Amino acid sequence: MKAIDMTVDLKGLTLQNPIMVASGTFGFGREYGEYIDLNHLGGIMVKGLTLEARKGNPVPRVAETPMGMLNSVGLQNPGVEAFIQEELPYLSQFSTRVIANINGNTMEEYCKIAERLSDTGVDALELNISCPNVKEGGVAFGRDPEMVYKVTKCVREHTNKYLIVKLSPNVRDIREIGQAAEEGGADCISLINTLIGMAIDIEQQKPILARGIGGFSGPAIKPVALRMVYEVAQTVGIPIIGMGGISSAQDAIEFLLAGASAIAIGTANFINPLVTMEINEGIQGYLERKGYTSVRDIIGKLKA
Amino acid sequence: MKAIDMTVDLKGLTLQNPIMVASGTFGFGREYGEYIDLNHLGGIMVKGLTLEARKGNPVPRVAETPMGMLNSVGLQNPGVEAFIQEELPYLSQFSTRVIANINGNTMEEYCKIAERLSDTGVDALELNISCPNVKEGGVAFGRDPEMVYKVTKCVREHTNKYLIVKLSPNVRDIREIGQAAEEGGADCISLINTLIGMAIDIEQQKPILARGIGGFSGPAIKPVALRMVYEVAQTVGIPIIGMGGISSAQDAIEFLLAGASAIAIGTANFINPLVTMEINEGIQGYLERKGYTSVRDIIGKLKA
Amino acid sequence: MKASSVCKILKTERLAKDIYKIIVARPAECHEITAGQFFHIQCSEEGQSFLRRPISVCEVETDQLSFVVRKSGKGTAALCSRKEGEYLDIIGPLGNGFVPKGERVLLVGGGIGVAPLVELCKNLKDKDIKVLLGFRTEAYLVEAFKKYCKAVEVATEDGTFGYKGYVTGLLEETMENPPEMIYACGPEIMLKQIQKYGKAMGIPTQLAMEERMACGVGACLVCSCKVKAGEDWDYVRTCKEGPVFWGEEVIFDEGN
Amino acid sequence: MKASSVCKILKTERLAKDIYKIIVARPAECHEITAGQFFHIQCSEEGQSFLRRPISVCEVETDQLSFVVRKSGKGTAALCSRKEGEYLDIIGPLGNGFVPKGERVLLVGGGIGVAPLVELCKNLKDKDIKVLLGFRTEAYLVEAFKKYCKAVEVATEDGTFGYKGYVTGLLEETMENPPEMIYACGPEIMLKQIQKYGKAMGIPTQLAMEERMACGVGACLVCSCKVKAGEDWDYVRTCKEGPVFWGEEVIFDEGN
Ligand SMILES: Cc1cc2nc3c(=O)[nH]c(=O)nc-3n(C[C@H](O)[C@H](O)[C@H](O)COP(=O)(O)OP(=O)(O)OC[C@H]3O[C@@H](n4cnc5c(N)ncnc54)[C@H](O)[C@@H]3O)c2cc1C
Ligand SMILES: Cc1cc2nc3c(=O)[nH]c(=O)nc-3n(C[C@H](O)[C@H](O)[C@H](O)COP(=O)(O)OP(=O)(O)OC[C@H]3O[C@@H](n4cnc5c(N)ncnc54)[C@H](O)[C@@H]3O)c2cc1C
Ligand SMILES: Cc1cc2nc3c(=O)[nH]c(=O)nc-3n(C[C@H](O)[C@H](O)[C@H](O)COP(=O)(O)O)c2cc1C
Ligand SMILES: Cc1cc2nc3c(=O)[nH]c(=O)nc-3n(C[C@H](O)[C@H](O)[C@H](O)COP(=O)(O)O)c2cc1C
Ligand code: FES
Ligand code: FES
Repeated sequence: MKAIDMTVDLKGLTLQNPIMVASGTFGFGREYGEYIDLNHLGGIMVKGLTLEARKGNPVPRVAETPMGMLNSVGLQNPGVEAFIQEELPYLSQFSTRVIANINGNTMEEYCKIAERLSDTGVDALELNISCPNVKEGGVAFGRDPEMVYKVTKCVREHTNKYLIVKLSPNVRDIREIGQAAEEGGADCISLINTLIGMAIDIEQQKPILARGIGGFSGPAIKPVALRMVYEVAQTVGIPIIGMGGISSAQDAIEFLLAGASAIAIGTANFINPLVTMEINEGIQGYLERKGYTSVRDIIGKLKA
Repeated sequence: MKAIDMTVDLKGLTLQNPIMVASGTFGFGREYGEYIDLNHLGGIMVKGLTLEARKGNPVPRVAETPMGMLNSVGLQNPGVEAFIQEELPYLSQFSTRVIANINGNTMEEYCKIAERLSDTGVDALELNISCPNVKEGGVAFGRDPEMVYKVTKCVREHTNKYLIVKLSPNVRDIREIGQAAEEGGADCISLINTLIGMAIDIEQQKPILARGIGGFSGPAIKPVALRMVYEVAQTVGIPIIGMGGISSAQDAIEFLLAGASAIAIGTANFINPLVTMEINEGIQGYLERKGYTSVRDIIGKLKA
Repeated sequence: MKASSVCKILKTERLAKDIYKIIVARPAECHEITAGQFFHIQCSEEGQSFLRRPISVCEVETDQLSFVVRKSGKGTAALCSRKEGEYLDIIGPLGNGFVPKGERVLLVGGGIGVAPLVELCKNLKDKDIKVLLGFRTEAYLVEAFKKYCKAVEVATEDGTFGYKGYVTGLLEETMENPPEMIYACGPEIMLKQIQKYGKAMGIPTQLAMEERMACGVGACLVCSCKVKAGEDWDYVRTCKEGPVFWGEEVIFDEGN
Repeated sequence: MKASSVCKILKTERLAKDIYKIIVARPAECHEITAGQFFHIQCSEEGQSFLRRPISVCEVETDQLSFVVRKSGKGTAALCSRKEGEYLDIIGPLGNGFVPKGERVLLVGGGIGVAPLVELCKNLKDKDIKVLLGFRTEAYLVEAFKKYCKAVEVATEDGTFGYKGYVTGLLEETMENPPEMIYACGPEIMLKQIQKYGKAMGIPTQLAMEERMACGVGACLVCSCKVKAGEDWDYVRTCKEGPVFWGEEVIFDEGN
């Protein structure tokens, strides 16, 4: 039996397989590196970086919801400089793509971080224009097509790295946001970031999260994510990395069929640290059973 | 022990208790009338009505998702006239509020239905400006504040019935939509209607729903619904009916604390036809245990 | 008032690959149950599968009911793994069952669609009945039919058991001595053929239809079945107006 | 490489109202386990509770581990209802446990916080130890401590058992003969008092902290504990840098 060809081509970035891990759910790789061989991942999207170190939000930062969770980490991270010095060398050892997830409060901050990362070994930048947990700003960027266009364009002009723009689902029409990113010069679109949710402790009569609201992820959001990936795939010409609630090979295959060239796994890592490896095997099993020789054969192949 | 006072006042409409059933999940009451005494409900929001009868969408119309479901009924209904002749007399027997959920393809259609219902025994109109399953239109109404304002105002001018405007969650900022409805003359806001989702059959490599996408409901969406109810409650001065994934007394209490004066139960009826009665009892138990004498004491009482 | 019933699982039994029989204590409130009706079953504890699943009653006794279930996804897998002594939350009986008619009757079942015909066969055991059962390879419930009917014929697609081919291949010989009434349950492709056959022969036919359900009681309108309505067509509820329909009513869409 | 372990439940036992002991076969891959470390446990089959729940190891033996769990919500309720013979999916041991120090040691546990101190008590049994345990009304695990330590004192808030009042009320008498090291686990209010007491007495203290977790392994940053960092403060991970912290590091927020 011939081995399945799992490589995917994101038009400017090739991945040895389409299985990535989502930003903020995998730290800088060290922790899950004790559970899985990072050499077997298609790519690692690191914890969201900002120009300066950030302490993040007060606790509680997490709440469980039916088949999902809310988080309010608030971009706790050591800052881009510390990432480059202390984390990147570790990550660069592995034969996997390293994607820096970048976050700013202003257009200038985005551009500065992008510039700073341009001469480093990161394989790509992922512009997070949608983190719902940062109070000072950020949200506005991701919800307005005009702003998405502008920030993408600005970052595009400050770096020659492969540029992924990560979309917020908390918008009126995800297609117009995807289009704006494409027009702004994105090489690739990743989606979805978290929805925004809330949970209340009825005994204490206050929100569970210290910040009241938080980013909503996990299997519960999969139907929304899949729909949005499908809609954007129908709209843009650049490749798509799909994510949102993926926790099994079946989920991953749904996203590939809907038009994602690669997928990222987030919350599911928390439940099962080996889930990425199991999904990789599961996709291969499916392809074999269906008689395909390459994972590329199913990307976007959804019948009407 | 004193009985708990469960009446709520929606400023122009009083309910004997805050437990309603959501439009489209309870038909015209007949079916669940075999399982529960409809006299014990605060109100019944009937299946969405259109000017003319509608056959609805092709099957499959339903898909299961993690703790949720997608539907693509497509507003199958007998038309407003048949509702008035054949269903309203049945519903009017019960000591519960009857709310007509109205849907149009154009502003004129909304107004015509509202006008037609004005001299009937319905207690209120619920303007559904957000059904995601109607192809010809409707979606645009619910996503744009300007349109929400216009359609609300137009309907307001054509009826003196208590007017509820039901919001779509598929928007950029639910607060501005709520505000637009209030400015347009709504007496009350209900939310949320379904999110939009998709599910794929990976064996057949096609969407499970015949129409591809559908309305996403059930416990999975509760965090989004609760957050939106909270946001709108912070923004508008009119009462709110909260819904989206409520399936237990705990869920219902979360919505009341977040600022909903009443709540509606949808998908949960499908799992447990007696759920409304159990939630009513559960809320009373909570209030007793906490030493309240009226359900009104907890409405909007969330601490920061 | 109706309610859901929580009933004890008295026995579970594997009948064939992926086919399980589940016998539960008959809830006192289920007075009349007609062959062809179904129960809406909470397959698992909260969470694993969310909606209830419609499952036809297979056999009804004074104090027990049986279901025969094919593992085909999450819900049925959870249901098939339920154990004796556990409790099952069921709503029903729901929908309309088969209507007795005629003296010479033919029952045609395909795959898991044979299940609801067992009870029907039992009810009709004093009539002149013939039963045709089709399976992919492994046959099941055949003995259950043989208890009530001598003329049971089996087809398997790969010839493992009985006639080799589709169950509809067994229809031809029935032509010689046509029945007055046909009851059928099985995959859509089989039902289409039975409909055609009944029409061609002028024999009244009842078909047990399947459609994805949510509420199961007629409230949500997701389970539409396309039926004739004068010159026009209409969608009716499989859970309420069905699942058993008259063959001449049902409109099968082309594409499927 | 590490992995999650699926281990057989050997025994479950109710210790008090809402308090259950679960003994599982010790996974071969769990070589070293320190008192104060925790396991991240999948409490139920898919769906009922979604995230894993952190549970301290209560006692470690060559071939088995025990957890003592208080039913306080969905997850722990599911965990407490698991039965002998079933399998439990656990990840661990995780985090940093208690660090042995000094000859005269004091262990202070409040409520379910007594659980991780049992293994610590066992490890320190040759030292001069004193154990103070506080409960609301019903006491549990007291005998387990008595196996390894003669000086076990119990407080209950309502006086049902032992001293009437908070466990911290028992600290006073210890003042006369102060320990060289204090270990504590329990509700935040108790830990705050112990921190204060240790500081006042100049006794090194270790506190086992609790915080809501998602990954349990240090990747998601939701489980922050506020600690001193020079002049400033910082958030560190309860699951990775904790759950056991030195008393002088931890900053308790006022509001809570
Ligand atoms: C009236 C009626 C009677 C039935 N009687 C029986 C019976 O006696 N024995 C038996 O084994 N099966 C019976 N079925 C089919 C059974 O309901 C489905 O196999 C089952 O719902 C599949 O659920 P799943 O979770 O295993 O599959 P999944 O594919 O995981 O289910 C996902 C969703 O699709 C729906 N679905 C998938 N396939 C079907 C189908 N064929 N029919 C209806 N809904 C489907 C499910 O209800 C669920 O909502 C009957 C169906 C109907 C409508
Ligand atoms: C390091 C550590 C060790 C622990 N050891 C034990 C032990 O040995 N025995 C024991 O009974 N309990 C222990 N706990 C507490 C236990 O984890 C919680 O009681 C449990 O997570 C509550 O889950 P639930 O579903 O029952 O409650 P719910 O309130 O329904 O849980 C909802 C969410 O909140 C989180 N949560 C709620 N309360 C707590 C809490 N006190 N601590 C952490 N997360 C919480 C849950 O993990 C879950 O994500 C420990 C906690 C930590 C952090
Ligand atoms: C704890 C946590 C932290 C996250 N932090 C980030 C982040 O820093 N940057 C970012 O772009 N997305 C972040 N996300 C969003 C995820 O990358 C992902 O888009 C989202 O969780 C949906 O995928 P999932 O359902 O598989 O988790 C975070 C998600 C979680 C759960
Ligand atoms: C099968 C189905 C049909 C629905 N039809 C309508 C409708 O006709 N009009 C409407 O305003 N909302 C309709 N809804 C939306 C519900 O009224 C409700 O807003 C939504 O389902 C969220 O609540 P839930 O999660 O409790 O079901 C429908 C929902 C379902 C599941
Ligand atoms: S399943 Fe709801 S109407 Fe049939
Ligand atoms: S729980 Fe994820 S870092 Fe601690």
